[in-house]
Amino acid sequence: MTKAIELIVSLDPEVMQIAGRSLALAASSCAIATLIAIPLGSVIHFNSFRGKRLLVNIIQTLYSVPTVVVGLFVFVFISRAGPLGNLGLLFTPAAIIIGQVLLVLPIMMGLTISALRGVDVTLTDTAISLGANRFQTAALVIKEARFAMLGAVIMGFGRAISEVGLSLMVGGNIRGFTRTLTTAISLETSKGELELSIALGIILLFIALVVSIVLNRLQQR
Amino acid sequence: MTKAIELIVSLDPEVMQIAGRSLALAASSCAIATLIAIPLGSVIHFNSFRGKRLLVNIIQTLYSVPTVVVGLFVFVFISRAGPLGNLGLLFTPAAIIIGQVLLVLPIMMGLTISALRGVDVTLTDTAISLGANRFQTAALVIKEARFAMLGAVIMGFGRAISEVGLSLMVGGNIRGFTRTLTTAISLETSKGELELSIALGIILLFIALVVSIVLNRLQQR
Amino acid sequence: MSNNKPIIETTDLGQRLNGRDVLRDINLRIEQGEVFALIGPTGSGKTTLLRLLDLIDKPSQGKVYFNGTDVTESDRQRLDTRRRMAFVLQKPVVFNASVYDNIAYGLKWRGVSRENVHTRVDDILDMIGMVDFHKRNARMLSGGEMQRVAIARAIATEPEVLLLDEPTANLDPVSTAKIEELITDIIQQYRTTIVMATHDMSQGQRLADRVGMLLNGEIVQTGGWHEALNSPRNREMAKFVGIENIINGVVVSSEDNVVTIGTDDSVIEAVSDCAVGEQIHACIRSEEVILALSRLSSSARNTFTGDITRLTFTGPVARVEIDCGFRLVALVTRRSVEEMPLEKGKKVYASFKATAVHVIRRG
Amino acid sequence: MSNNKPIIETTDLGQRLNGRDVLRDINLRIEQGEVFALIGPTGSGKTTLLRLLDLIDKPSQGKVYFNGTDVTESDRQRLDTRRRMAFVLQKPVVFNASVYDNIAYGLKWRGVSRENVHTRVDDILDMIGMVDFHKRNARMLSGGEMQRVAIARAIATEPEVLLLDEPTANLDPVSTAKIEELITDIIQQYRTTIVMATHDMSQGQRLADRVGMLLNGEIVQTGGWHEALNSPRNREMAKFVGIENIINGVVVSSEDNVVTIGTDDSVIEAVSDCAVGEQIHACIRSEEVILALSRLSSSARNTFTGDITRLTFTGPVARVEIDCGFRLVALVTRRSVEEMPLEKGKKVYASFKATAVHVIRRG
Amino acid sequence: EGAEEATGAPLKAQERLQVATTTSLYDTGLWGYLEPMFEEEYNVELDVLYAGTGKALEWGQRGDVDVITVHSKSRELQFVADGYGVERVPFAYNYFLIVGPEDDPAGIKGLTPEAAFQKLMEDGSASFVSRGDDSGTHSKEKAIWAAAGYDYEDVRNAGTWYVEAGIGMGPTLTMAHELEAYTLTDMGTYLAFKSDLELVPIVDEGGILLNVYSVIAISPESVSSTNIDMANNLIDFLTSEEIQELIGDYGVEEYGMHLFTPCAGNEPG
Ligand SMILES: Nc1ncnc2c1ncn2[C@@H]1O[C@H](COP(=O)(O)OP(=O)(O)OP(=O)(O)O)[C@@H](O)[C@H]1O
Ligand SMILES: Nc1ncnc2c1ncn2[C@@H]1O[C@H](COP(=O)(O)OP(=O)(O)OP(=O)(O)O)[C@@H](O)[C@H]1O
Ligand SMILES: [Mg+2]
Ligand SMILES: [Mg+2]
Repeated sequence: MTKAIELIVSLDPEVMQIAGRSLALAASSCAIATLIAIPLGSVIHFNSFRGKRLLVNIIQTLYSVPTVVVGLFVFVFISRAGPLGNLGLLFTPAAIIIGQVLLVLPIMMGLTISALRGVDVTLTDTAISLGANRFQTAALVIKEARFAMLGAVIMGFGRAISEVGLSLMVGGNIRGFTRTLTTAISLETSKGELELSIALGIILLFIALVVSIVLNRLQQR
Repeated sequence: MTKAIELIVSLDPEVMQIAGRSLALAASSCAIATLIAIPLGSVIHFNSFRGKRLLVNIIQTLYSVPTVVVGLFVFVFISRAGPLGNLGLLFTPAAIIIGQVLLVLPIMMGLTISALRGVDVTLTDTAISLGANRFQTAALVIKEARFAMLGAVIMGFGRAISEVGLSLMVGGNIRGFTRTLTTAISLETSKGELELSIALGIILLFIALVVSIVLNRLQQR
Repeated sequence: MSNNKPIIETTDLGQRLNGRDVLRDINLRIEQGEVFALIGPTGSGKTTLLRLLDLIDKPSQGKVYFNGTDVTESDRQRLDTRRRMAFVLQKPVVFNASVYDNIAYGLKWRGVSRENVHTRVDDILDMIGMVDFHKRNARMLSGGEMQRVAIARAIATEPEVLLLDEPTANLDPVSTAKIEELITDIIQQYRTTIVMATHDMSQGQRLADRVGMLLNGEIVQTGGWHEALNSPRNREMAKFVGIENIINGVVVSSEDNVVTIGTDDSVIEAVSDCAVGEQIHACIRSEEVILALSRLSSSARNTFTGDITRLTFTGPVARVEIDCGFRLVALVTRRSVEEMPLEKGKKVYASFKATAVHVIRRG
Repeated sequence: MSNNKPIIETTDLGQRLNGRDVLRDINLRIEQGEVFALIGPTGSGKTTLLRLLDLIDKPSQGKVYFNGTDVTESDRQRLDTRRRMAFVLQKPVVFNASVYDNIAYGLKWRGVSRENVHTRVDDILDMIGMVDFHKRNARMLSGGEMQRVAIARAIATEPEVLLLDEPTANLDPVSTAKIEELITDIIQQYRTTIVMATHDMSQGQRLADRVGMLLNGEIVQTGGWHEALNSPRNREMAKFVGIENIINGVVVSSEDNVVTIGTDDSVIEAVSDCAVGEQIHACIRSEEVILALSRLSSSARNTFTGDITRLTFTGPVARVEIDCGFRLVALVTRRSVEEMPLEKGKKVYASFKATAVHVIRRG
Repeated sequence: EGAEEATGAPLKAQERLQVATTTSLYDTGLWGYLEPMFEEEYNVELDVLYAGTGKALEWGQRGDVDVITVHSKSRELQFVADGYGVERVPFAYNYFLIVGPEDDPAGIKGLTPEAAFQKLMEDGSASFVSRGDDSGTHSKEKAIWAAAGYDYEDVRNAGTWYVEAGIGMGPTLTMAHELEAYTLTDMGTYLAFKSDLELVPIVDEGGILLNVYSVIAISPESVSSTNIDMANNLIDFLTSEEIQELIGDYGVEEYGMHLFTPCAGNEPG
């Protein structure tokens, strides 16, 4: 605790840089995933088709995908020997974002679907009867489910900022370039620097708390 | 893929044992967390008190807690020098369960609150007017929000079965005792055995799929 | 531009929900500018039909035409057509937003400019007397206030067709009168076509030109109100339109369309083309039954005598139940009750004309 | 055991919601076995009051007594008391479960044994005519069917006090009659105390012994129906109870409680204790206005002449609007219209007694 | 190409070199110490990636890194023989050591590593924690078992005293501490964790404990995109006299002893 407070108070530039990077990466991933998950989740919710139930099952199954597996998957694609090898994405922040988006996407889609299902169907009917097209209906219903949607976004952000296996695998924890709070924590832990690890963990949670408060404020407007 | 199928078809006893252990641990953690999160989440949802909003913020913040940090936290308590050191929990499956419960609890509580908030208040009023006590009201409302509640349980299970940092730290990845699918994956990956890792990942997802389907079936009854 | 196509037409419309045939063979023609009332008992399919007309649900069978165009299938057409209509659902839900925004939604969705939305919503708020409410969250309104918002929201879009499902079920008499006035204004100003489901028969009569009666998912009768109220097709509809006297009997003689009907222990004369021996129901509206303290010499062919068993008042009218072998209900003015005077247990003569008897064959 | 305490009593009850005083100073006494109707315009606070009586919400002020015990605060007592009551909410929501389970919930929650639940639910299903529905998911019912389930669910628990908020708003006339019959049966069989909010004045009269009128969150009047309908306390209530003729005027002379009221261009005689110079509203129920084609010589002190501007029929009665300087509405029977006969544009004499005029002071 | 390099095209993005190093080396902080020097000298952005030996070799094989530094001689030789690496260049060494509880429950103090392992195996009561992750350290452990005359499969299944974890060196040491067990560790990690542990060196002498770190550039014939020139620069850098001296002195300040012995391109021993 004291170490964390020291670190925060002293504004150690390296720690601040790592924290900023963690926040930026997770926020970007979460934003991208939100932009994909909400439309996709809505499309699934608002349409009935064969295999919908199975699709939802599969999405929920992907809640369980370990970060390392996502990491492996992305790695196989972007490593030199992989199909996208010549883009030189491996061991860059971009690789981490790609991985985090993939990791977070099913979670946010699943939670979007849950949130939409929670909204009274009469509300959807009312919107349709008032001439809303699919997009407008979805926008309204999402607005009505705003608390749950916010929960989905925070969950997505939380998953992205807290994951480590993926960042290690495709980011490589390169000092000054792809090191994030979680990879730093894992490194410090493996070096036996437990206090420092806990200090970094507290910084991470502090960021998450601020993000949660800010998003809640935004939602209430 | 072929390797995974080979592994599954050949029913390699060691792999099957690891898979079974992963399932058992995650299912236990998720069950325990459910039993705690649903009542606690309901209590928070159904009561209004000062600081409720902040409490929800904090719960949502804990979505972001990295597994390593939970691992460290548990480690400090159950290591030989820690307050619970003489229970000899470190590097046992019990330690993993304790850690997973702590990890999953805020997620399930937060999603429970989201789910309950999604239910029309008139429904709660109706239950109360028909003479339901707090507990009965909560039970009914939870039943009405069953899809979202199921999502919460699956999310909890998914988080538990997919985490690795925690299991490594307090379980120790001991062969034949605390090795789970994710710790095995991480081990194989560190050895550079990517195919085997992916094969194990597929087995894990297969388990998750079965769990998701089974839980969905249960919910529909 | 002449337009002799009905604005809405349905052919063999049917709807199957969860394995139950909820609607069957609905063939309706609603003309431009017409006000059409849908009546029928609970669960007869009124809401289901309105949902099909508003193109919210797709029918499991049959087609819906709008101005002669088949709009049953194409999603694009369904949306465009729906935007020319408005539907006030039976249980209005309001959006979790201000009253103003609730009313503005339909306009915004149609791409109406911000200023136009503003003027239009202000007008409507004024019309429904809710100007002071515009900033309030609609979720916190009372039942009747919500209903008014729901109606306002629908008419804000100036629809060509207005579909109303029990529009005043949650409203007090004064608000009901206001809404009815609003609807009348709309009808006169915009020649809006209206299809409304209503349980309030008098409201239906006040507003609608034509009525369609639904029973168990089928339209059993369409036509004017007089026909609907006085010549229902079957016993259920008769009860439904408020015919209180429905007496089982058999035709015992028939001459020049005047039949004599034998009931348990009396005889009723009626005008009907039923043949001797047919099992029938004789229906007499209670307001057609005249009461007197002595035998009247009038043209009324049916006169019975009995004791008053019950007397209840509703506003200016009194409902008198008489036991004359069978139970007969008469509706008279409060004033006649006071003048005669009538009271429980008193013996009265009840009479009604043969032409006041509507005969329904028993199936 | 004698019990002279009112079953429900409230003292200075007030409710503040989101910064608005929705109810103020409600002092009510409901006696055991009484049927009490709450009437009032939309938004007047009926639902809010019923929620307080059912102990769903806590009042921001005042107390609720049940059988003489203060049950406002203690959660335990609130639950126990609530279990002796039942409340049918204005917009019934059904649980996402079968019709059977919906009705069984209240019983299960009270710990009734499984067999007893079974018999009781079956009885109720039979009573409301929904035996065939018991396995159906209640969410898929029609509006009226849901309403019936909601009522069934409430009475299944055999409450001592039944609170009803617009219990038949979504029901057709036949179902309404059935539900009213059910309620009447319950009143007679169990001497259940009933408090109901209703917009349907005639329903109120059919069922309730006493009526309380709410206006802007305050009870303006309690008493019998006759008083409520004929002597409302202010203009708004007068309109609300369906007095169609409300004429502004000033008392120009007064003698032995008979006053002469000057309106814009006429003079009305009435019985009132108002003093000369007081600003008043003269209220005349439309059924008190008698129409004739020639000047009647009767005891009616007020006679006006004018042309019929509108003629509408509702069932057995006709509503006649006459322009005699001011607008006067008369309610007569359909038969008199046909016999006289009356038609639009025709000149008629309208008269009403001085005792038929109810005078309200203008505030 | 050469001309372009000479003119140092100003628009060219900062050149990067990716080096994969074994975790034990990284955790000592040696790389953090050398990295800025190399970057300054060659005007290059050095990305230091750490991983187990197996993974580092896999990266090299796939071309994801340009150069690797590892410590598992037989696998390195195989790697070069397979054509993935240009040449194995040893640049420093130290010794593994067997650590354990101070009271030495199995009584192996003073024995050779091979004899110590034999005693552990026969005794079967004192716990031994194995890395179990095919790392360089684990390879060494297996080599000792082999030298002691055992089939490794037999050791694995010998009993609960043989704890086969699958974790890094640090966690393994922690586990040995918690379980009051012996383990085989590299010097750097042990020194880093020493203060938190009640483990002392039990066996630290014997030729088999030799731990050689070598650097291998990835062969451009195997991976065409590899930055072989800069990789060679790194090898030159590591084996330069100046840096060799720095490596030799590294850690004296912090741990009060030498962590590595420089060996500038020659196989020690
Ligand atoms: N939660 C709330 N916050 C603010 N105002 C409220 C809230 N609930 C109700 N109101 C307001 O209180 C007033 C009384 O509401 P209530 O629902 O009791 O009316 P009501 O008499 O039942 O009306 P109706 O006949 O339309 O059902 C209304 O004006 C309503 O807008
Ligand atoms: N989704 C559904 N699945 C199965 N049955 C349904 C469904 N929706 C409606 N029904 C049934 O279809 C019948 C017609 O329902 P509908 O809502 O159209 O009746 P309604 O005429 O509007 O009745 P009300 O006057 O009570 O509103 C009812 O018996 C109802 O239970
Ligand atoms: Mg309906
Ligand atoms: Mg209300």
